[in-house]
Amino acid sequence: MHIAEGYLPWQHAAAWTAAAAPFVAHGVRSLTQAVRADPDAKLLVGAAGAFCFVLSALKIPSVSGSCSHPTGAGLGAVLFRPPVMAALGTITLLFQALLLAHGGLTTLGANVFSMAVVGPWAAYGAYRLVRAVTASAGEQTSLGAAVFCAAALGSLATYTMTSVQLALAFPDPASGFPGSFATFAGIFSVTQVPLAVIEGLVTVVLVRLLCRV
Amino acid sequence: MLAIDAAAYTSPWRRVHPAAKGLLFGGLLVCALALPTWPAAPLVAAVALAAAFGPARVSPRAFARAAWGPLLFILTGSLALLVTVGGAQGAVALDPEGPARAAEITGRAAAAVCCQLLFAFTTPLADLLPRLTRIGLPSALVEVVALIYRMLFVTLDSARRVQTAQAGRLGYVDRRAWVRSVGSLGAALFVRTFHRAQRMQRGLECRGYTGELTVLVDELPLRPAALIAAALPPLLVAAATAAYVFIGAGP
Amino acid sequence: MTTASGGDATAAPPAALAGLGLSFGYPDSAPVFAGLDVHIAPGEVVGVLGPNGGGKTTLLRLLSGSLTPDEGEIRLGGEPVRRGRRALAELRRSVQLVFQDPDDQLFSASVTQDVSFGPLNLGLDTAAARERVTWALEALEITDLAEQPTHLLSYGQRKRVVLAGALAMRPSVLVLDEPTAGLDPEGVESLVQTLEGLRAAGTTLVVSTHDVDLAWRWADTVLLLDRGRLASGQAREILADPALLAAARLRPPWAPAAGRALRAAGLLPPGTPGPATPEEAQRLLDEAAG
Amino acid sequence: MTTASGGDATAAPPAALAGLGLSFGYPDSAPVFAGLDVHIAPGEVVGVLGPNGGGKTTLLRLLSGSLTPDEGEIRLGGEPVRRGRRALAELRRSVQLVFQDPDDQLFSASVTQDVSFGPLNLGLDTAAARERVTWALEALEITDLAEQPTHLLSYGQRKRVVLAGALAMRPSVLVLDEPTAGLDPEGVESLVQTLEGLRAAGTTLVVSTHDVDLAWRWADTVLLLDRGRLASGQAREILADPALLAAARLRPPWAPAAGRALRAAGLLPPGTPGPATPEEAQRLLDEAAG
Repeated sequence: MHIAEGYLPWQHAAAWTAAAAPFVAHGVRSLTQAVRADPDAKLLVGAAGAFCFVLSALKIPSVSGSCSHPTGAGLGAVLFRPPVMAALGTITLLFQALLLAHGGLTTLGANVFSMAVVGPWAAYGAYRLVRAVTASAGEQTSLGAAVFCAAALGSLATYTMTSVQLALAFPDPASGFPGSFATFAGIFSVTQVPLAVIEGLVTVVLVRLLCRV
Repeated sequence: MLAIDAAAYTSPWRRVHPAAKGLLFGGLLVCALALPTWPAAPLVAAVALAAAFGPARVSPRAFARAAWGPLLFILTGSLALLVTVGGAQGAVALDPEGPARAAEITGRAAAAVCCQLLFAFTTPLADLLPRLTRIGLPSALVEVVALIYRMLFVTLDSARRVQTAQAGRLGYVDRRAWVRSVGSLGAALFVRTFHRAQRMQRGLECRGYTGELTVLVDELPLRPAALIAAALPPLLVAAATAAYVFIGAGP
Repeated sequence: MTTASGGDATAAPPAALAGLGLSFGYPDSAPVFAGLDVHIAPGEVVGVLGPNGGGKTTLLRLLSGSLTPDEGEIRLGGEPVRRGRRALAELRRSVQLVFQDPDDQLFSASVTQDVSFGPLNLGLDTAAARERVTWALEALEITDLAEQPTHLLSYGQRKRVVLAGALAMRPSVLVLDEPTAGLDPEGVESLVQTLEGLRAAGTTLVVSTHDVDLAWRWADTVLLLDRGRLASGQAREILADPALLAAARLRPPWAPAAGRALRAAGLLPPGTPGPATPEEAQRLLDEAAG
Repeated sequence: MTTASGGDATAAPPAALAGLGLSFGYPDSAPVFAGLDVHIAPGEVVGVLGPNGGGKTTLLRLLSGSLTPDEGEIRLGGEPVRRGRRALAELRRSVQLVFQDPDDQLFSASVTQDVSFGPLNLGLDTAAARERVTWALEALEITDLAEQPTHLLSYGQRKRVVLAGALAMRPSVLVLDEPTAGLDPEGVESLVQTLEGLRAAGTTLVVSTHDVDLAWRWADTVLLLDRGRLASGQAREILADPALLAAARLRPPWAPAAGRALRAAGLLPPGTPGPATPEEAQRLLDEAAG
């Protein structure tokens, strides 16, 4: 769920850009350090970035027969860790804005904050937590549960954060932020909640297959 | 392979320096965002569309297809602006101010999307990305971004072929099959993309790769005339808006 | 003239698969076909030949339901395929498309898992799906690969696994895009023999190829394609016509020239078909010399 | 016997490129070669033939410095290539390897940028590198593609861009892995002509292929490889020896059989080389008939 170009007032767009900047800067720094330390890593990072973009361009079934795209936040966080995802996610979002018109350039900061920062961190947190809790349940079960929670929660956290951003920009005239948040979250939950479940299931299939390679 | 991208390479504005296009698009975007939505947004949209369909010769069909996604988001989001929650009238009620607010935000965002598409449809990323070092981005980052740009097409191509193969074996026949197919597609792409990177590494080593992906960037003249021409439309929009507001606030 | 023989094919037995008046174009580019007719008789091997970009792959994808024609219709066993999900699913099941690059079709970790993908999508239960897998692996003579991870297989083995995956759908028509590309001569020979076995068991084969010599000795009928149909008919007639081949930007096969030379040398009676392979030609010459 | 001709090649002019006593194996698998000798004379077209898995690609990678032999040495222009970065870099520059799949070597979305990569790594300045790019694109006849993005090019065009990238290094030897795979007959012909132009300008070509008919009409010498060298020598001698070819699990080419048949028919004087293409054979027959 990308916030379109021009949808946020410019003050909000600037504020979210500032909020995302330290995460992205940290991610870019660790990425460039890794690449400088090992030049061979450059192509692998390229592969990871291309994979993230294509993953987020895949169609997954949504309610009412329409199709939507996975965020990839959960998978990316588990495979590449959240700091790297902040950088790769930003690059992916930039390409989405320029190649697919998904999300805008002035709203890039806001979208990065929800999709490349909050989503991956929430997913990573859920992954570690579930892994710790289910450590005794056997590797297959533990990994499956953790990956499902990571992907589903990563997707939900992204959508919740986007609703927060919209609610802050357009508070309800009567009840302010809470009312507006409820409205935005309510409208988007129709598609986003089933989507989060499906993304969780898809990611479990994906990670199970990767583990067997 | 991607409609906007393919159109950008055949744009008559391709040989215009990205900085000039950036100035035009950025200037219009600032007008749309910073000036009063009425009348700035319609003016910006009109100028952007005129530029796109006029001198930049963007196909209206391709433009409409690309604009559909963001417009859908804008319209869905604006539904939320029509209602108010927890006010005097009860839990959920229509906001009497809502339509005006929704119209304002929809207009502003639609104008901004036109600017974004104007830029995207006229500026190929192969011309833009290598120049990002000139605005101070580290060259290692720019090289990685350019690599991602190249590799995403190769990966996208495999994704499409794998998907066609899966569909041939009824992999998208119902939702259960769909989940299994997308999951295995993602896993296959992951493995394949990294193998591809390893082979590409070998290929580059044959050509003397030592860690730097230095390439020759085509010279594009940045003519002052082009910059002035690019700055003119945003300035005119700003002036017209100012005149309108001034006259409206007058006697 | 053979170019009109498409019309005859509709007459007697209903075509296993046919396309009538197919028109198709990719978005933002010139149409690939306009009003193309294709008739594929049951149990035939049909060679589809033509230059790159001439529409071979597009035609194979239209016939197998992986693309939908802009105009015209596909007929499966004489019945038109209606628009809609169920009819499309039936077409896709009955007409299995096998791509050139096996990596585009192997997306599971193990051979058994990959081959079972289609049968499971048909709604078969585990036991029935397993039976299909066993049968398909046997038909492709790769039962020993069943437990192998797909990424450790050789190129030729992967091609066979992909074929097994298609065969496990029990299609009536197998559509193969350049099945012999990248295989060495031994691999080509053994694949052709396996496919002949499938044909003997009743599967119709539609095969695109650049190899005119292979088409000469294997295909029953041939379709020459270069942005529209150039000619179709008996393989040995079409491929012996240098003008037609030149129009399709193809080189002639060696076999007819060798046959002519052998007949000129009196080593073959006039009217006999020439040798299909260089080995056969050499043997004839050796016999005459010895 | 031709199998011993490797020894002669060392005699007169120093080989453009040679491998002496090459042994190589991938980790955890049987060795691919043990003590293989290869001699490539300057200005030749060398065809490398053999079954899949026979070590063609491995040999090409060893010769071009993309793999290091476990034992034995590579000689470039008669001089042994020492171990170490600088010597290896010199080998890699002089012997350019072009892979079968162009997408494995195109890392840039812009043709000009991609081709300029090698020259810039040689330390050339911008002007000199630009000159190299222009020259390489001209040599491959793709000057019109300079401004195209690589992802919108056809397969054949991408193959040419990769070749231009290799040529821009001004190598003395071009090593091509299956350069004609996936091309249609017209594409093969035009690529062979372009490569002939490079050879005429002094570049030695080492080409792996499955196409024995192409090797017959194009290669000067041939190396038969099946986990070790089976034979090497003049293409027209090796490829006319059915026993040798069978040992390398290859089929014979058509041309020698057709030549024999034409000589038997009295349409070619004895001792003349046969026709290289089916078109030529047909022309001879037409002349005799007309």
